[in-house]
Amino acid sequence: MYLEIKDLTVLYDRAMVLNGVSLTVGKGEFVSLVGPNGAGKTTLLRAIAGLVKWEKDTLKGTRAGRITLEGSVKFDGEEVTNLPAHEIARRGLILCPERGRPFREMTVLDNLRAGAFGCKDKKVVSRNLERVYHLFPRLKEREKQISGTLSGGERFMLTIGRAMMSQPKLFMIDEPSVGLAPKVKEDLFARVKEIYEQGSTILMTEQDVSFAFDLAGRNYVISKGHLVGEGTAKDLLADESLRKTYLGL
Amino acid sequence: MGSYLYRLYRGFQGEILAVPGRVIALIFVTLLFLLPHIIPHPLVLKIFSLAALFAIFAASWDFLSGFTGQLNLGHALFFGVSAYSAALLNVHLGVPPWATIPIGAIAGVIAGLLVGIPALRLRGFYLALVTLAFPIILIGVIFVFPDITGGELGLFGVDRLSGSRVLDYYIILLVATASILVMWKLTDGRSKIVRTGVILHAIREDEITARASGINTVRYKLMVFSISGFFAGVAGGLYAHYIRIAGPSILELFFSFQPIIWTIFGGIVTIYGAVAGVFILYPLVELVRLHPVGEIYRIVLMVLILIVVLLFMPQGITRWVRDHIEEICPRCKLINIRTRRYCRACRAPLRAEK
Amino acid sequence: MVEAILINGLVLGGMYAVLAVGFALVFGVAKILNMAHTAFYMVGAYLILIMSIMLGFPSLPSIVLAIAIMGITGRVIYKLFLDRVKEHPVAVMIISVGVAILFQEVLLIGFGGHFRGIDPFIHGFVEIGGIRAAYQQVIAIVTSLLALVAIRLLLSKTQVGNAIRAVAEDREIANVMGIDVSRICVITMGISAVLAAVAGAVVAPVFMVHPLMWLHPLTIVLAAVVLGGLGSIKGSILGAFILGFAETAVIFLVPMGAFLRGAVGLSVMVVVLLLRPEGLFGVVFEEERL
Amino acid sequence: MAAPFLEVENLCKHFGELRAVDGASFHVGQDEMVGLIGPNGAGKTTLMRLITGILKPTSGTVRFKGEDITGQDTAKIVNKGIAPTFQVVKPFRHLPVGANVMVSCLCPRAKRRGDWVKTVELRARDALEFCGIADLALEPASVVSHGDLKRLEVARAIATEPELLLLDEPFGGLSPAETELMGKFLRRLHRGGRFGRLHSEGPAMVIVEHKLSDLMKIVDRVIVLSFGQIIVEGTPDEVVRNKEVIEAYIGKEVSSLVS
Amino acid sequence: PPVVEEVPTIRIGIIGPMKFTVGEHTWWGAQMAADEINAAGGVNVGGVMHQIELFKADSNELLSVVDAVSAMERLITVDEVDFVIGGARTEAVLAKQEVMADHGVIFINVGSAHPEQCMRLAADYERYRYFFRGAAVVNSRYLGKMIFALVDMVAGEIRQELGIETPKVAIMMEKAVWTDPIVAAAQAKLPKMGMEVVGVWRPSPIAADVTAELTAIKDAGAHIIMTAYLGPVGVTASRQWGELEIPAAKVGINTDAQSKRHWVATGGKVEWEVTFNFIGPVEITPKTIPFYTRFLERFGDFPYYSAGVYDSIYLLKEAIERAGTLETYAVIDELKKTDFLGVGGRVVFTGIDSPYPHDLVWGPGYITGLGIQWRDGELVVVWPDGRAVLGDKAWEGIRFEGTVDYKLPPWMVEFWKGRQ
Ligand SMILES: Nc1ncnc2c1ncn2[C@@H]1O[C@H](COP(=O)(O)OP(=O)(O)OP(=O)(O)O)[C@@H](O)[C@H]1O
Ligand SMILES: Nc1ncnc2c1ncn2[C@@H]1O[C@H](COP(=O)(O)OP(=O)(O)OP(=O)(O)O)[C@@H](O)[C@H]1O
Ligand SMILES: [Mg+2]
Ligand SMILES: [Mg+2]
Repeated sequence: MYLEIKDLTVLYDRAMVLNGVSLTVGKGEFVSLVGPNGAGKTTLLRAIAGLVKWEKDTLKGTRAGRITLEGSVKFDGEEVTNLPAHEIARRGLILCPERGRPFREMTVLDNLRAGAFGCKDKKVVSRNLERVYHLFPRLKEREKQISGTLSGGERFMLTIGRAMMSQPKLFMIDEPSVGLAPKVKEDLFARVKEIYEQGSTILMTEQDVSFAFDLAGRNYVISKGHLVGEGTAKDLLADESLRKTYLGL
Repeated sequence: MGSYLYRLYRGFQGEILAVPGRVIALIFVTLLFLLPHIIPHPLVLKIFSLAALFAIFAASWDFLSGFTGQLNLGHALFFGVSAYSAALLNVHLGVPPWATIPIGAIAGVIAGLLVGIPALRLRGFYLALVTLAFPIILIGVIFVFPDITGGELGLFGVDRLSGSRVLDYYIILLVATASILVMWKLTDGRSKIVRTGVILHAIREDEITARASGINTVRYKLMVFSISGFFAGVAGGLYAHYIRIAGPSILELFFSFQPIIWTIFGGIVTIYGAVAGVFILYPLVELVRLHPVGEIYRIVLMVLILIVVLLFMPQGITRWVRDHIEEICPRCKLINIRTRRYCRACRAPLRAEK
Repeated sequence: MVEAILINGLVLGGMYAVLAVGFALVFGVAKILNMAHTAFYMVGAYLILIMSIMLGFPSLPSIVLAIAIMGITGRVIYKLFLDRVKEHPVAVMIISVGVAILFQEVLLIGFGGHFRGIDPFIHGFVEIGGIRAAYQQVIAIVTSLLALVAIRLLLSKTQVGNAIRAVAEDREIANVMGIDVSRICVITMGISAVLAAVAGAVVAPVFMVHPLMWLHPLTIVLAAVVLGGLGSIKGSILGAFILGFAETAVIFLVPMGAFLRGAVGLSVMVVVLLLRPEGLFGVVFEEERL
Repeated sequence: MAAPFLEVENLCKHFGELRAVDGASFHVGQDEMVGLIGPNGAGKTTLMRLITGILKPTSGTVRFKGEDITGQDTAKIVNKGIAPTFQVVKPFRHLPVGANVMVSCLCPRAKRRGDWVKTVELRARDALEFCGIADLALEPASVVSHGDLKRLEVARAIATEPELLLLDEPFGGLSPAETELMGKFLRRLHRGGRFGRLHSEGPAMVIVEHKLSDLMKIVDRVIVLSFGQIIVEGTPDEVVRNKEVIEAYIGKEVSSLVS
Repeated sequence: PPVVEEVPTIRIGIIGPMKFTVGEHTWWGAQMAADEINAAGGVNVGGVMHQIELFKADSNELLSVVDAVSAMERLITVDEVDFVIGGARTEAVLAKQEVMADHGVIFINVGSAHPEQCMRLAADYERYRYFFRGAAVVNSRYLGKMIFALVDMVAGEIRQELGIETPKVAIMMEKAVWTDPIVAAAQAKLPKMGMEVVGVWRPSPIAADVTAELTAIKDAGAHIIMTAYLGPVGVTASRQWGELEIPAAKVGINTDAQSKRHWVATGGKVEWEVTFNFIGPVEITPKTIPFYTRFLERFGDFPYYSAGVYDSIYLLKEAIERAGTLETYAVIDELKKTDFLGVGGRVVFTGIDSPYPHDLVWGPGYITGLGIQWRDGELVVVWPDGRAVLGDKAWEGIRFEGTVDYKLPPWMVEFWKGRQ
């Protein structure tokens, strides 16, 4: 398995956020992660990306730093559980965070260049830049704008574009469609599909279940920190209780 | 009557005795009040008088910068303005201390407003630098009018607070206790009586959101500046009458850093942390001085303690200790002593069980 | 008179600019409020003093060595003291104040609170229209401009520069981009400590060397950086020159009030900030204006 | 059409070259629920910010209940009865969720409208319950998930007892079930009445949203903004079928939007 | 075995900013005096020889006045000293006077020269009578007079050497209360002395750069820079003056220039500067040269504050011996009668009816102070030069053995010679 997560448990102080989650993503797979608000989707992605550990380290000595992180994350056959977040990112496990968090005081272009931090080859960088601009022409228009002044939707575009700049091997996208106009959203999913078809592996959380199920080959349903379902869209939709309780369909 | 007393006792037992932090505070305050009877040495009284006075000063910084996030790097201004006003009135006009200190505090309020009004448009480091500039500018002004201000000599020959050392100590201690209680109440976010606490927190967290919630942040910020100025002013007035000189040294950069150092060391955004910071660091350094070697290395020692403590307890010593002796109930958020297994109110388990 | 103000202001501003440029990187851009920055300048000056005067090394090697040592010191200080608490900005501030005081005390105990001096690169002065400026002061101006160009190139043209800004904005996200936050901060501190040591070599010979010499420049560099606007190197340099001109103007226009130069310089800063709350070149989001 | 309630006249906001809002004029009636849609960067958020005084307009006027409120201080406007939410959530991160809402309950307007001393906690709680996050009341906002923060935004806004609610993407990040629930709640709030101790006089609403299918179910009228200008105004049905709108904004799929 | 009754020591507290030059010198001077006295058997109090025991307290007063007050309190209440000697920053000394008065302990101030400290005695003698101005320290009122004498000497040289009849004077004194009257007096008096004042510059005592002031002074065509510095600005001023070769003779008070370190600190740029000093390598009294050389040998620096401390301890010893007791008021009474020939001159205190009680009598035949000039790394004494001072004949003939003639800076001579 490309990404293999075993018994991942995250406790913030004493609040159990993830409770023994195990999941796998195969190379070249498109997996989606769905579930109600507060289920722990974001936390799961953050834990994989090493951000939970980072949080724990940086907040050492304070109440907020009392975080328990157990379980193991294996990526491409290697244990990455205890690697620092930037190391994980360097191996190609890239997280595109939710709510669009650009580096506010930097221009759009500088944001994108920051995304290409690990990439030494100038040609590759400019090729990736082309790709991002192709996907979001709006960003090219706004190349010189300070990204803190972008509109909400533009910010999401930038965040996704920035993550794409770092040439993810395994791309974790947290709720890519929030705040995007329907047309752009459509476009985005087409692009994500393109990226996927070009050989990336994708793990995506998404509220818009129908979209997610359309795209993904396999889906996980998570609720209150537990995995409650797994399978293809068809399987999941067939399960009446799952559909009602967790998917709201 | 009897039942009332009983209820009072139950409240005391439930609200104070059950929470270790509060018990420690209670013991500490009691000890302070008994100090002249336990150790009647004049030097000790002097050290603790000054500590109590600086505690007001540090707490007033925490009130302004900790709670409202208005980072003030020139807090000495309020202290200095008040000390100078009190000294001026006392030296030139012979006004007695019981009047000069309140008037000095009012002067602190005015200084607070004078800084607060321009500060309304500024935030973060920009605000910090503007506040830092004010006391330095004031030193310049003081040197321009040496006839009134005494220039580098300061205003000397200020009256003594009272006739006796012990009385001085009690006056300062009482004023300090009262001031700190008031500040603590004003900032208590959970208080059901005074609601300013939660608003101050809100302004610190996000001023724009506070405005969008209909809070007139301008008014509150000015209020905070003036209250902080008031209490720093109280400390300044006491200082003038205790040291009996108000000189430019109390406006220097380092004097502004001191309350910040104490507060951060003790624990920011707590008020009591500022107090604890002063009462730990200040006497410690002074007592180390008694030894000739300690005298040389006292500041090195203080700084090392400061750094080490902050490295391991980045939020300050009291907050670290609090986190280690108290447990907040995950359900009802009530404070419990660490040794309990279930919350004293809602009986929820305090420890996670797998 | 006017040319005297211009030349002297330039000379003073140049020295302030050399002091400020390293701070502009570490505080202005990387947003690490390292109050020990001017203490680094002081230690740099002392290192040069120890090596060139006490140990009798020739001056150039001692300067180079001092700069190298400071580069390492800056990194070590960051690693030891600041890295752990980088999420708590006030703790960073106070710890760095602590570090500065520590330097001050160690120097006081070790060398006493005496005034000392280090030799300029070249003794003597140039005379322009009857106005004299020491060679060392001219060197300061040139150094500040060189440093300005170098840092701007670093920030705009290199990945590390981009990463420094990214880290300053959002450490968490920087991590996800594969940026090693600690390493970037260490590099930043290293560069800024080097620049502080350069200031020690360039500025200290004009001023003087003693264990409290860090306090006065601290206000200057803070004021210069904030005046120029956080995030902007050229703003900081401009801020330094503005302070220099303001102070010089005071001396020439009201010689009796020459002692007010610092106060006037800071007042100029206050006024500018009241008119432009984000400093001269700072970034502001209009919806967040207060 | 009822008496003029919110009137926006020729409002412009230019950021240098960029005309984010370019001469927008519209009005909202006292009993209306209006949807505001448009492509990304069309100027919707900017328009909302102009109304609430967070941004000062380049030109144009905003009138609320006949009074000119253009460019007034946000707090003042909120106290007149207009409550905004933010698209990018901005909670008081270190305060409990309950206290987040309590701050709104403490604003002069809310105080005037209630016996605040005794019930401020309870009323904050009602607002939370209304948005379905009462169980998080004691948790600090920094630990709350994104979707719940969106709901907190709405709770914070309604706690000021507004007459006009300006909601910027209230459904953003909500799961389908919760979106539906929230939509229903908004509808109910709009109709007015009693919810626990919370009394609603039925505020008018302007909702910015990209989740068209959910939006169209609840609004009476839709305004479409593109490049800072209002291009179409009409009922949901009309708008969704409008060619211009489809081209600029919706893309291909239409049928699924209208029930 | 016979019971040996232990003789208690005389406890003297030495207070000062010990990490700084002032405090260091205070301590050195005290050590030297105490060691000598103890080696000679001690102090004879009513027939019993007492040893002197020194207690060192770091007042840190340059940084914190509160620290100074605590240090004073500690000396008195913990170390239980009988006398306190020391003091540097005026603000701190004034605060320490209060502690002194509260406890009634004799306090001899050797570092700060401000007249206010003695004027307080005139206002409230009861309370502050424990205070004495230490030996060799000159009340800053008299300092002013001395500067005029020095300027007059320099002006004479300029007239003679350069042929400039009315030399132009730039007044450049740090902004402080103690210099304010000097500045005012200079503006009034210099024209009467045949000089022209071209401007007054008042840098801050802690200014780190005075290039602009020096430029302006040169611009104004000054021949003399009349200075008064206690603060660090003195170092910068010397250094930059020498570096820029400002063509005006620098004369006045520059306390830091009294130390040997100043030469190194300024890289020798202080050469040709003239400053007031308490003591120098001339025979003020027969004790001076031996003390000077012993001190230089032992501590590697020229004595300055230290001379005052040294003398103060000796005159305290004499007062105690005369009183025959350590009782405070008896010692005060004897101190008042002091007429002591120390290393810095003849020490006599002013009476209680003077506007400055317990201050030092200054003038010919008493403490005079010296004018010293830096030449080639050495301090030479150039004043008193045996001439009348501003018409005061009493000074005529006062010229200590070893005094040399004043010389103008060579670059200055060169600059003005070319213009004449
Ligand atoms: N730092 C934290 N401390 C304590 N609890 C936390 C913390 N971060 C998240 N949680 C809790 O963990 C739970 C899961 O949060 P998470 O953000 O992962 O949810 P999510 O599935 O992404 O929800 P959404 O769809 O709303 O974004 C929430 O209930 C939240 O309160
Ligand atoms: N302060 C500013 N400076 C410059 N441009 C700005 C500023 N604020 C907004 N803009 C620009 O104005 C345009 C309108 O922004 P606005 O946030 O109103 O869009 P929106 O309609 O809300 O879009 P979205 O649906 O993506 O949230 C955007 O293109 C944005 O980049
Ligand atoms: Mg999420
Ligand atoms: Mg928007």
